[in-house]
Amino acid sequence: MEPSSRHLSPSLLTPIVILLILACMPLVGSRFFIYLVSGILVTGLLATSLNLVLGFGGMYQFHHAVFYGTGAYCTALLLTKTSLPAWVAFVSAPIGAALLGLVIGAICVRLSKLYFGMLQISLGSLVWAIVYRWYSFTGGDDGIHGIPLPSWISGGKPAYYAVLLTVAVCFFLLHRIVESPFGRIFQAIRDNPVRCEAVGIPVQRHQLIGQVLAAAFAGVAGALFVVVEGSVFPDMLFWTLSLEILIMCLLGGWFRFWGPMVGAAIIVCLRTYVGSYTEYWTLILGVFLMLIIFFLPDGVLGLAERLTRRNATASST
Amino acid sequence: MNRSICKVSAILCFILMLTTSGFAADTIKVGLIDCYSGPPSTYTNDVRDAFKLAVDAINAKGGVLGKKIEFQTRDTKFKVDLGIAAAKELIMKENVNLLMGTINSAEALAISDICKAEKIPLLVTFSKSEAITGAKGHRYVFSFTENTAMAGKAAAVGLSKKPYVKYWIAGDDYEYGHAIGNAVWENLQKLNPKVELLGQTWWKVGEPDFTPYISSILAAKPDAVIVATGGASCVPFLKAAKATGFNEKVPFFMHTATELSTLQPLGLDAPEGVIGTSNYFFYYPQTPENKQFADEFQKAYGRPPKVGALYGYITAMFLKKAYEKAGAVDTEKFVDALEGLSVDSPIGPLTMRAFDHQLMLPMYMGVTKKDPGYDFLVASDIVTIPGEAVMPSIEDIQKARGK
Amino acid sequence: MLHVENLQKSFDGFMAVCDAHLVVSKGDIVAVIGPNGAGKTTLFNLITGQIRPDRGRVLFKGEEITGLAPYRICERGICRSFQIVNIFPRLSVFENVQVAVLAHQKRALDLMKPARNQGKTETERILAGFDLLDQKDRKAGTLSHGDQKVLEMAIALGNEPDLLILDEPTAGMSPEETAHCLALMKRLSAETGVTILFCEHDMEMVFAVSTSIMVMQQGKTIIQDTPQAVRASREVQEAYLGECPNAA
Amino acid sequence: MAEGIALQTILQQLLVGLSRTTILFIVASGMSLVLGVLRIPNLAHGSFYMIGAFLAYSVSAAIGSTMGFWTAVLVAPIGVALLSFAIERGLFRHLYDREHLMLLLFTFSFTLVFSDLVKLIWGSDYRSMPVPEVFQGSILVMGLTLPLYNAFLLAVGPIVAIGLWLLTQKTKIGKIARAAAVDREMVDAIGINVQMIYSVVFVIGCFLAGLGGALVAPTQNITQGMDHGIIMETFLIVIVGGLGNIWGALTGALVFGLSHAVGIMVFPQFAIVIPYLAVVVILMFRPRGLLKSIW
Repeated sequence: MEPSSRHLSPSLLTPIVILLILACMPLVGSRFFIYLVSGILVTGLLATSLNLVLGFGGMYQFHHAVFYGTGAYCTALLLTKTSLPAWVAFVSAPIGAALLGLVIGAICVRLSKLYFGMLQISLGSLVWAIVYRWYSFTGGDDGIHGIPLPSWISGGKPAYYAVLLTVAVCFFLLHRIVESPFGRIFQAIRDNPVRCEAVGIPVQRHQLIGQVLAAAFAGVAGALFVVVEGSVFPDMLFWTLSLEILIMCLLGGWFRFWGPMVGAAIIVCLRTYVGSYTEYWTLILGVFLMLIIFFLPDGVLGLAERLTRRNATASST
Repeated sequence: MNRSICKVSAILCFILMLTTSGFAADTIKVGLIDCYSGPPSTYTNDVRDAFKLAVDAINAKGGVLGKKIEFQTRDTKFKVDLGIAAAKELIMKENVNLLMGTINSAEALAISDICKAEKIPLLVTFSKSEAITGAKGHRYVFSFTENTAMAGKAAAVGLSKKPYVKYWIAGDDYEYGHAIGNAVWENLQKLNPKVELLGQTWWKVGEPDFTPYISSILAAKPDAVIVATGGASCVPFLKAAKATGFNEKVPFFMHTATELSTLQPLGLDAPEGVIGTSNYFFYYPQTPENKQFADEFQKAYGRPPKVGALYGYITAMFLKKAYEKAGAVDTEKFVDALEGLSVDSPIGPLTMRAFDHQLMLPMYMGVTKKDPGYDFLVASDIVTIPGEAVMPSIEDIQKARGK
Repeated sequence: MLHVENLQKSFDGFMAVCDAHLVVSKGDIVAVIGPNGAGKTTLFNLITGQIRPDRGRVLFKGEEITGLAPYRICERGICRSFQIVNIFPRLSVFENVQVAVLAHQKRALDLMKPARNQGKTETERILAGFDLLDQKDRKAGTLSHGDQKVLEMAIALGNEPDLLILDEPTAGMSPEETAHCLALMKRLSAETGVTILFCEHDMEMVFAVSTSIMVMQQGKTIIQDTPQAVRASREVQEAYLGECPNAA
Repeated sequence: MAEGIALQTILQQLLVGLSRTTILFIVASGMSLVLGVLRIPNLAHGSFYMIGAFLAYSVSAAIGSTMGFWTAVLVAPIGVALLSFAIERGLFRHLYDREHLMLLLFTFSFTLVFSDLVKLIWGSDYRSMPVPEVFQGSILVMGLTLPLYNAFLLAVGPIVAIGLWLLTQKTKIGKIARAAAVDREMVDAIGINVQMIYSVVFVIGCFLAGLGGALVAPTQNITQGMDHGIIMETFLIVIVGGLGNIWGALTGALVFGLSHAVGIMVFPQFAIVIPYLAVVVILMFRPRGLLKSIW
């Protein structure tokens, strides 16, 4: 396979094959395995939505989890507090998250790099503080659990298929966006915002649209979390979760579309596997992150690509 | 293209390898989920250690029905989401026979929901919200600790004798805080209609600094304060009370204030004259069983047993006797056997009420006082309120469950 | 086409541009020359909106564009290349020019259609014009300095501008690259009729290609006239060329 | 309930709020210094604060109360400074030319590692450090009762502020550090060992975090969760005050501490929301913070 110079985006065939493997997995996997893989898919979607603005947009998205939490809480509150049909609650998640993305984005997008990230953390923390302390409405520190899910998606397998379908659609859309003119110009802004402005692109408006899109997809991930877990917690809005997702993008390789998905799979598996043997999971995650930063700057996929390129050139010379 | 497939299948089989169980085969598998980091661990460590003490003794004598009892612990860091994740993992991956644990009431309720769906018994050892066996009670949840309703009734009995009229309620803004606050207030109003509520303050769980809250309560000049704090804030609140002289200015009641696990970390720095209710003192009642249990625990862990130790120990006793009565390691038979079962414990015989699966524990009400014999404060002029007197009535529970 | 009237800009008291005048008519090739620090780049930044002027006006095709955002000015048809190479290093050469083409065709907000073949024909036409077509898929960051300067001009052309502003296009280029660039500018002006405004240090090139020359010193416009008149004028010699040995 | 509170109690609340501001200021000025000069948002700053508190606890428990307190307030920050020096020399040094994001994530990895290390070393159960006798009880200030220890804190705050101001404005290292903040390559080019400047600034910043931790130890319980909470507050204070600006950190701490104290009194349930609200409102109008940041 001739190593194409552009970053490796697999043809349409590979994702379809992977989709088939995942689709027939529940027939053979144990219940816990299904629950785990649906958790990975949700986290993967969240990490890839972050990567839209982080890896491809070059924006320091320090508090992406606030959109994830907002989407989850929109769905949870509508399902528990109102008698609206379930699909309204699920659709409200991306819309609510996108609205929040618009508001926070409009304020933050005037700034660049470090300032953008720090301002976003403070705005996000305000949302966290409100949800965390509004005991009567959001259940405060206890969160909301035992959320009544409609029968067709409650339970291990149906939830898994609902998640798989939605995540597949979202990945398809995200891939199209990244490969679309919007995505191409988004990457140009990442490389050189001044030049983009000079070439006739309203950079701030473009970045704002990027923020709204990423927030909407994070909102979908939030709704899927409610489908899988049946409960929501204020910790979903806390900044430490945002940085954990950032780690997933870094681990997978943030200049590749499938990087965050790989990163999410590895981190979720590690957390579950290590978590059952020792209480000191955060210590291991910390050391693991240090090793990645030192020895694996462009992530697992970057490494994989370097290896394949090295043995590809080796075999072709 | 083939490289992407081998990447994904590598990850999938890595996950598959993950689902192997951590338990040895053919044992009674117990999953203990609790918070072992931060302030609550002063209580939960005792539950785990006493449970281990009892389980080792049982296994030494051949286990139950020929099977050894084995348990794994999970640390939830007082967070509900980690609690739920641990419960799901233990049930689905380790397929435990029963779950035990958790001090955080909200966690207990969340895990109770899961156990109801998965038909796995949950033995609650420390969270005290009355909803656990009351409004949200179901066939598979059993509580081995008193709950807020019982504490409320006991406190109301004690406080109604006091001359205070204007009260203030302050506490942790989470499930337990609100449950204990309401329980004490409702029962107090029934016993003494003259009482009047000036206002309430709710701070976030694990609030580091209480001084500003205390000064704002003092400003309202109440006769007495009902402090509804849970495991995370009992000790820090008493510390702030001593620093600001809160206990000299205004008498206050706090459930579990007189307990060793709350007073020991503060040593002689704890405030005196605080009214508190508790389930267990290793120095009261002076019965031989209590002394033997206290010495055994002291010998094993080098520290006197606290209230958590009582809960851990009696849970193991009930577990053993219920399985023996059931005759097989079968969940349905185990649940039926446990209902109405009674076991003799370091503080006398205790029975599990069949209707709502709530253990009928006696309550000791006392006031904190310095004692030359110990380097921590102890409870003095203790009044024992028998278990039956504090249990919520069956009608209350049926009303709460909306039958 | 472009009128600049007594533009002024100072940074913390330092008068970078204090009284600049410039007139560029359609189809011209106008050069702005002057010693280092005369304010040439600042003047260009003021015209294309990177910096806002303190005083003065900029009119393009009769419409005032002073202080507009750079992307609005570019939409009106003024495009520029930068003195220090300012391209998209991580994108390929094709993608670099394609970004400008997409922006010009207002396709920036199209979310769905794959961008691979969007604006392919225009981009390849421009690349062919600058004979960069063979390096189409190479990452822009890996090009040589000369090629990057050429790519810089190609990107500016992506917007099919009416007025092309080049900030020292041949800086850091070898002699034959400079000659190549000279020929390119001539061909562009002849074929597409695009008006070019550029600043340069290479006197030989300036007098060879430009139809009008504006001389600046300490932020002031000294003279704007045809090359012959500028070469002959007294003030320019003292201010800029020093004692010119073969004063005509 | 709000209108019943006399002016006297409002002043009382503000006074209590002020003493908390001192702690916030000391920790925030350390973060602002590191952020201003090295341009790294040091997320591990909270962990150094927590380690400072735990070290102070161990020292005061070992030596006894009055003397113990003073040695603790001295030894704990120095211990933290040594730890930060080792980390900076050993690991941070190789990363300075990397992207901001890598450095930020690297400091986050320390937050993760330290939170568990502290649990390993000091165990998970409860720690409390007694207030030294000399500061027990409270004094009357203009008719308001102010715990003596809070008064001590109110005195420490300005001392640290002036000390820092002298360090950055008057000493040679301070001047070079401010120059390095604006243009690192230029300072490098004229032959100054920027690496040394960076490690000095980093160590001072962490010293302040450790000092903040040691001073707060007697007032509240010392647990693992301290680092996550304080990080958010210091981040906000530094942004509001202006990056790298010492007086900015002071104004930010005042804004945060006072709005928190008022919040408790007026709207106790949403007490922690009000400081965030105040910060966000300020940032909307002055995204770069109230005072000028040094870069």
